[in-house]
Amino acid sequence: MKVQTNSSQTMTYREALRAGIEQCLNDDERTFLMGEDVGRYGGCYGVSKGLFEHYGAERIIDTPLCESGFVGVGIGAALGGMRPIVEVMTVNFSLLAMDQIVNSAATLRHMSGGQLNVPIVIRMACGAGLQLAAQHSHSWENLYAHIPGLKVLSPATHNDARYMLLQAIQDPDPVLIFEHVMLLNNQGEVFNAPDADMEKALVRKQGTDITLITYGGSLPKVLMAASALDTLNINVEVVDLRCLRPLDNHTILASVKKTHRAIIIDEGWKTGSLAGEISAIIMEQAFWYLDAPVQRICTQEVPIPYPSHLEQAALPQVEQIIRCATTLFAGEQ
Amino acid sequence: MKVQTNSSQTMTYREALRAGIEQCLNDDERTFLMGEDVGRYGGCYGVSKGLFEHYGAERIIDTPLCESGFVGVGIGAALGGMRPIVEVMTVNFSLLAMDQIVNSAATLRHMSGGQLNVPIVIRMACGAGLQLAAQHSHSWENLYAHIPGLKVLSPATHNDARYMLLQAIQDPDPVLIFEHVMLLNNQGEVFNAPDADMEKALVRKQGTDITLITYGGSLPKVLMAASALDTLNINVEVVDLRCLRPLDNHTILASVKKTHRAIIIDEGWKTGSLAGEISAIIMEQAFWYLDAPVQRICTQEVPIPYPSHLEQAALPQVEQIIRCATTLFAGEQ
Amino acid sequence: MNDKLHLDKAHLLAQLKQMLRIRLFEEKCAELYAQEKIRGFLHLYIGEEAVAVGVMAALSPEDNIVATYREHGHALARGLSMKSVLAEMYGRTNGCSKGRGGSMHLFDKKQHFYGGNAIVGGGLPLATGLAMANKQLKKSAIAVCFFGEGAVAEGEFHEAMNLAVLWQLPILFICENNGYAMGTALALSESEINIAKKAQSYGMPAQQVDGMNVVNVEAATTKAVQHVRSYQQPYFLECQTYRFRGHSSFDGQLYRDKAEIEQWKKHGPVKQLKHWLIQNHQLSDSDFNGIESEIKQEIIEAINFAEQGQWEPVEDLCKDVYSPATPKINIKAEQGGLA
Amino acid sequence: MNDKLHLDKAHLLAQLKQMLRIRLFEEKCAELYAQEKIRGFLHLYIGEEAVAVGVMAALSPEDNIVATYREHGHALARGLSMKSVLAEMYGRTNGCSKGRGGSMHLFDKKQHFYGGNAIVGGGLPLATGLAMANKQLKKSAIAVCFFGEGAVAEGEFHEAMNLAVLWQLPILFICENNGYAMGTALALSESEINIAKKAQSYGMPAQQVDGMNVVNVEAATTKAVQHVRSYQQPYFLECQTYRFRGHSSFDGQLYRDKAEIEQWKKHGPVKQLKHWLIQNHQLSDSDFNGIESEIKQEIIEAINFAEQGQWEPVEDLCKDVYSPATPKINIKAEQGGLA
Ligand SMILES: Cc1ncc(C[n+]2csc(CCOP(=O)(O)OP(=O)(O)O)c2C)c(N)n1
Ligand SMILES: Cc1ncc(C[n+]2csc(CCOP(=O)(O)OP(=O)(O)O)c2C)c(N)n1
Ligand SMILES: [Mg+2]
Ligand SMILES: [Mg+2]
Repeated sequence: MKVQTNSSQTMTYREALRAGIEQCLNDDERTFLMGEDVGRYGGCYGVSKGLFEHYGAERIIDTPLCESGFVGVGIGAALGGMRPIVEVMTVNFSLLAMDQIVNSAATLRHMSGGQLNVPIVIRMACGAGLQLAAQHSHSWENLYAHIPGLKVLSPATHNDARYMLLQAIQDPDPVLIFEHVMLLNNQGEVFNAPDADMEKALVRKQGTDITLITYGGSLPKVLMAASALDTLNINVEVVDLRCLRPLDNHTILASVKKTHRAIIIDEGWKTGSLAGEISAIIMEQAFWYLDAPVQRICTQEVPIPYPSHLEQAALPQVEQIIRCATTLFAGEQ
Repeated sequence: MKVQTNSSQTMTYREALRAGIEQCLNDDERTFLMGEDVGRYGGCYGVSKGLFEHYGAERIIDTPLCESGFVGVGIGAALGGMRPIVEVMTVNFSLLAMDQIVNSAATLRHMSGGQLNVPIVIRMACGAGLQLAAQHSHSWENLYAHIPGLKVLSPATHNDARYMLLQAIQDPDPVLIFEHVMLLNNQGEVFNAPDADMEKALVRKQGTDITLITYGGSLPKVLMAASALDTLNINVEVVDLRCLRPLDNHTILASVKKTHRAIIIDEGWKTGSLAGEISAIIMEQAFWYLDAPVQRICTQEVPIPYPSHLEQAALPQVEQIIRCATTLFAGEQ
Repeated sequence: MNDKLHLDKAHLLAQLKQMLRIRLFEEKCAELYAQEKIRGFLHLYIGEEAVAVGVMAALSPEDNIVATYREHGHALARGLSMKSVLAEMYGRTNGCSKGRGGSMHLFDKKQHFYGGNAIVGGGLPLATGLAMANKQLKKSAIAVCFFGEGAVAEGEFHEAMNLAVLWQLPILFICENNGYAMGTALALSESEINIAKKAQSYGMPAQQVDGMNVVNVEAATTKAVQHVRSYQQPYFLECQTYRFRGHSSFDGQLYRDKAEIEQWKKHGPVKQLKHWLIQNHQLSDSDFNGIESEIKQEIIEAINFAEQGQWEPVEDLCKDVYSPATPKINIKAEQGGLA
Repeated sequence: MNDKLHLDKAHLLAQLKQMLRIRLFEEKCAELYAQEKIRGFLHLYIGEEAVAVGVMAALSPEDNIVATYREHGHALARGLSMKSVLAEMYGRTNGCSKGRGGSMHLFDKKQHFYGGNAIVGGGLPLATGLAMANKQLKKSAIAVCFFGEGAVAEGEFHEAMNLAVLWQLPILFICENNGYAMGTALALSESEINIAKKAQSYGMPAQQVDGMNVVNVEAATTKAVQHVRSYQQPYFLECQTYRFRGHSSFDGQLYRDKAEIEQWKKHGPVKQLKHWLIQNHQLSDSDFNGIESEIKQEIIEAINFAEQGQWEPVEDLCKDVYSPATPKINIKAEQGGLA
C-alpha cells in the first residue's frame, strides 16, 4: 500500500481532514457526516466548512446537543447499512456518549455471536493548548483504547489526517479518530496515497540510540526534540503509534530492541496513561534488551488550568524530552 | 489508626458494607443513600436491604433510572453541604454518569481555585463472574483511577468493606468505591477498627521471593495462589492496593525492592489496564532492583461472554498466577 | 375484547398459541434456571405476552426490532426458533447469538432482530438510527423499539424522542408499562405518569393501549404502523401491562402487594383470550389441550437441542470481537482532489 | 414596558446601570481578547443582559446560582466584583477562581455563585442537587439554574426536570433562549420549540418572558421566586432573548442573517430601557453620560487590577486538585453495632 510518489501538496491539517471527509462522501453514497454544528456553522473548529453547501442537509447533518442520542443514532444507522461519520465536537463531551460507544458499538458484534457489525467512524477533537481549561482540554484516547471492540486512531501527520478516515470508513468495525486541536492550523505535506495501513505504527525518524514513542499532537514536539538530541550526538528513533488500539507491538518492540532505551511521550495524565501500557509491554517483551528504565513524559495530574504558563507546565514539552533523554545517557557514563 | 484488637465478628461482605452504610447514616445527619432501588427493593445486590424501613424515604432515596441526573444531583447536594452516598447500581451503567463524575465532581475544586469541594461518595458494584455477559461484567476501576480530582477505593477484605466508606465519607473530595460482586456472599472477619488509612496499600501476606500486587475481587484468588506457591517453596508477598487513586507507590516499591520480582493481577482488560500503570511505575522507580520482567495477569481482550467456561477463561485465575510465578523462577535456573 | 376489529378465528387461535408458547417456555426457563441450566439474570415476560405477540403480528418481516433484556417473548413472537433461543440461554454455539449473549442478548440478523440490550434506554437511540438508515436507503421497513416505562426517565429517552420527531423518522416506540422498574413504581420515577402524554409533548402521535389484551394491542399497532409507514413519522404506543413474576431471578418483591398481582392476574393475557374464545365457542377444552401439547412438544425438542449444543472451544475465546480483516480498497487521492 | 409593575426610578436606573456595566465590560473584553490579554474561548452575553440583571434583582443573597460558560453577565449582576472577574479572565491569582478557570469558570463561594459550567446541560443536575441540599437542610435559599435553549435537547435537561418535579425541589430554571446553539437554530434542535410548554410537560409551572425587557424579567422572576420559596416547588422561565455577537471568539455567523440581528438590536435591552427612561423624563443625556463614565472608571480600575495580578508560580501547578489532608475522625465500630 505504500506507494508514495513524489507528487505532494501543502495544506493545513484541517484541510487535509476536510479532503478526507470529502473523498469518503464522494466514494460511498452510504456515508454521511453528522454532529453538532458540522453543517451550517462549518464545524466547531472549521473542519467541515463548506461541506453543507456542497453536499446538502441530508449528508451533512446538524444535530441538536445530545451526544448520547446522536452517537447512538449513528450506531443504529451503521447497523442499518449506512457508513456514518459522526463528529463529537470534542473528546470532553464524548463522556456523554460513552455508554453508546462502549456498551453498544464495541459489544454488538461479540454479543450477537458475530452476526452484526458496526461500521461507524467517530471523530473527535482532543488535546490542550488553547487555554480552554479543565472541561475542554482532555486527552482521553486511553479511555477508549482500553476497550475491546473499538479501534482507535491518532493521525499525527497531514498525510494521516488525509487518509486515515478513508481507511477507517472501510473498516467493518467501529473506529474512533482523535484530531488534536493544536495541529489544525499547521501546514504540511499530503501525498497521493496513505503512508501505511491504519493499524501500523511508523518509524518517523530512524535512529540507533534511543526510541521516542508518541502519537497525535505530541509528534511535532518529539521530532523537534529528536533534532535537538541529534546535535547532542544522541541518535534518536521516533515511533509514531498512529493506531492506539490495536497497538502495533511489533514496531514498538523492534525499535526498542535496537536502541535499548525508550521514552514514551503522551499528552494523557500520567497515572493510567497509554504510556503506562506501552512501558508495560516493553517490560514484558523486551526487558532483557533494556539498558535503562523506560521513561514516561505525560501531562501532570491536574485538570488543565486556564493560564498559559500553567497549561504549558502541565503538558509534555520539548525541553523535558531532551532533558529526560540526556539524563538516561548521563546515568550511564 | 491501626488499632485492631482481637474482638472480631464474622459476616458476609454484603453485611459489612451495610454496617458501614448504617454507621455513616448514624454518625452524620447530612448523609443519605441515594440510587436506583436502594430503598424499597433493598438494593440490586441486597446491600441496603432493611435500611429504607429503618431510616425512611428521606435518607434512603430511590431514584428513577437516570444515572447522569442523580449522580449530578448528588454532586450538587455535596456542594450544598450534604454528605451523599450515591449508589450507581453497577459500574457498567456509570458511563451514563461519567460526564458528571469526571467533568464536574473531579474538576470543581480546581476550577474554582480551591473554593469548592465535593464531599460525595459514589459506590458501584463491579466485576465479572455471575455470567451476566458483555454489558454487565465490567471492571473499569482504571477509567476512574486515571482522573485527577477523584479518589478510588477498592475494598477487597471484609474489614475494608466495613470501614472504607466511613473514611471516604469524611474525605472532603469525591471518592469512588468499587464493590466486586463475587465478594458479596463471602464470609469473613470484621474487626472494631479499620486496618489503615484508606489511601494506604497493605501487605496482606509477607514474603521474600516475589510480590503479587492486586486489588478488589482478585485478592482471594491471589491469596490462594500464594498459599499454593508457598508449598512450592516460592515465598510470596501479597500487596493489596486498596486505594487505586492515589496509588501508594511507596508500599509497592518497598515490596518489589525486597522481592525483586512482581506480578500484577487485575481484572481489567490488559491493554490500558491499571496493571500497566503499576508495571510502568516499577519500571521507572525500581528497574535496577528487578531480577525478572514484571508480569501482568489481566482479563482477556473480549467483552465478557455469557457461558461460564468462556467467562472464566477470560478472567485471571489461580492456576495462571501459579504458572506465571513458577515460570519467572524457572526462567532463572 | 375490541369488537370493532374483524376477528378471524384462525388468527386469534394463532395469537393464543403464540402467547401460550411464550408463557410455557418461560415457565420452563424458570425451572431450568433453578436447575442451573440457565445462568446469569433471567427476566421473565410472564404476564406481558400480549404486547410482544400483538405488536409482532402487525409488522412485516423487513421491519427492524430492538428489544430489552426481557426479550424472550419478543424473540419468539418475532419468529426466532425456540431451539435457538433456549440454546442461547444454555450458552451453546447453536444458540441464536452463538452462546455469547445469553438471555439478555438474543439476536437474529436475518429476522432483523437487533437484540437484546441490557442497558436501560440504550436501545432507543439505536432503533432511531435504524429508522434513519431505512429512510436514507429508501426502504419501506420501519424500526420498532421496545422498552420499559423505567427507561422513560433516562436522558436517552428524551434524546431519541426529540430526534425521531425532529427528523421525522419511521419508527414505532412501544413502551411496555408494567408499572415497575425493578422495585420502583412509576409514580416514584416519573413526575408525569401518563407516558403517552409525555411522548405527545415531543409532537408525536401517542396512545395508551390495554396491554393485557392482544387484540387491542394488535389493532393499535396496525394503525400505528400504517401511520409510520405512510407518513414516515414516529408513533408511540404505551402498552399498559404487568409482570406477574419478580424483576429477575433475584427479587423478593417487597415493593408490591400480593393482592395487586392477583388483581392483574385476573386479566392475564392468555386467560383473557382463552376465556373469550371459549365463551364465543371458538375454542374447546380439547382444542386448548391440543395446542398446549404441541407447545410442550416444542419445548422438549428445544431442550434436547440446547442440551446437545456444543460449548465454544476456549481457544476461540476472543473470536468475534472484531470482524475478519478485510483488505481495504486501494486508497488513493480522488480525481480532481489533489493534483 | 410592563406598566403593571411598580416602577421605582432609582431601581430602574440601577438596573440600567447594571446592564450597561455588563455591556461596556464585555465590549472591553472583546478588545482585550483581540490584544490577547484574554485567551481561550470568550462567550459574550451582549444583547442578553436583561436576563441576568432582571433575574438577579429578584434573588436573595443566600440563593445558589449555577450558570454556563456565557456567564460574565451573571457574575457581575450577582455581585462579583468586576476586578475579580477580569483578573480571572487574565488568569491571575487575584481572579475570582484564582486564575485557574478563566472566562468559562467564574466562581464565588461567598456569593453562592457555583460557576461557570462549560459542559452544556451539565449544570442542570448540579443545581437540582443544590436545591435538594437546601430542602434537606431546611434552608430558605433556592437554587437558580441558567442554561441556553440548546441544553434542552440534552438528556440531562430531561433528567433534571423530572427529578425537580418528582421530588418537589425549590429550584428556578432560567432558560436563556437566544434562538441559537452555536450555529443551530432552535427549530433545528427541538421538535417542540415552545420551551416553556416543554417544561410544563413535566408538571412544572412555566412561562415565557420577553428577555429583552429587564422589567418583565424581574417581574416574572419575582413571581417565580415567590412560588418556589413558598411552595418548595420548581418553576421554569423561558427568557426570549438574542445574542448580538457570535457564539464565541471564533464564529463567522454564516448561519443567520444580518437583518435578523439588526431587527433584534432595535429592541436591545439597554437601548430599550434607556429610551423608556428618557421618554418618561427619568433620565437625561448627562445622567446617562455620568453613569457611563462611572462604569468606564470601574473598567479602568478592573484592568489595572488584572494587569497587576500575580501569575501563579509554576511550582504550584498541582495545587487545589485535592483538598488539604484532613485527619479522619478516629473511626471505630459504633456502639450497638459490632460486639
Ligand atoms: C442504564 C441502566 N441502569 C440500570 C440498570 C439495571 N436495571 C435493569 S432492568 C431495570 C429496571 C428497568 O425497568 P423498566 O424499564 O420498567 O423495564 P422492565 O424491567 O419493567 O421490563 C434496572 C434498573 C440497567 N440495566 N441499565
Ligand atoms: C456537552 C457539550 N456539547 C457541546 C459543547 C460545545 N458547545 C458549547 S456552547 C454550545 C452551544 C450551546 O447553546 P445554548 O445552550 O443555546 O447556549 P448559548 O451559547 O446560546 O448561550 C455548544 C454546542 C459543550 N460545551 N458541551
Ligand atoms: Mg417496567
Ligand atoms: Mg442559545
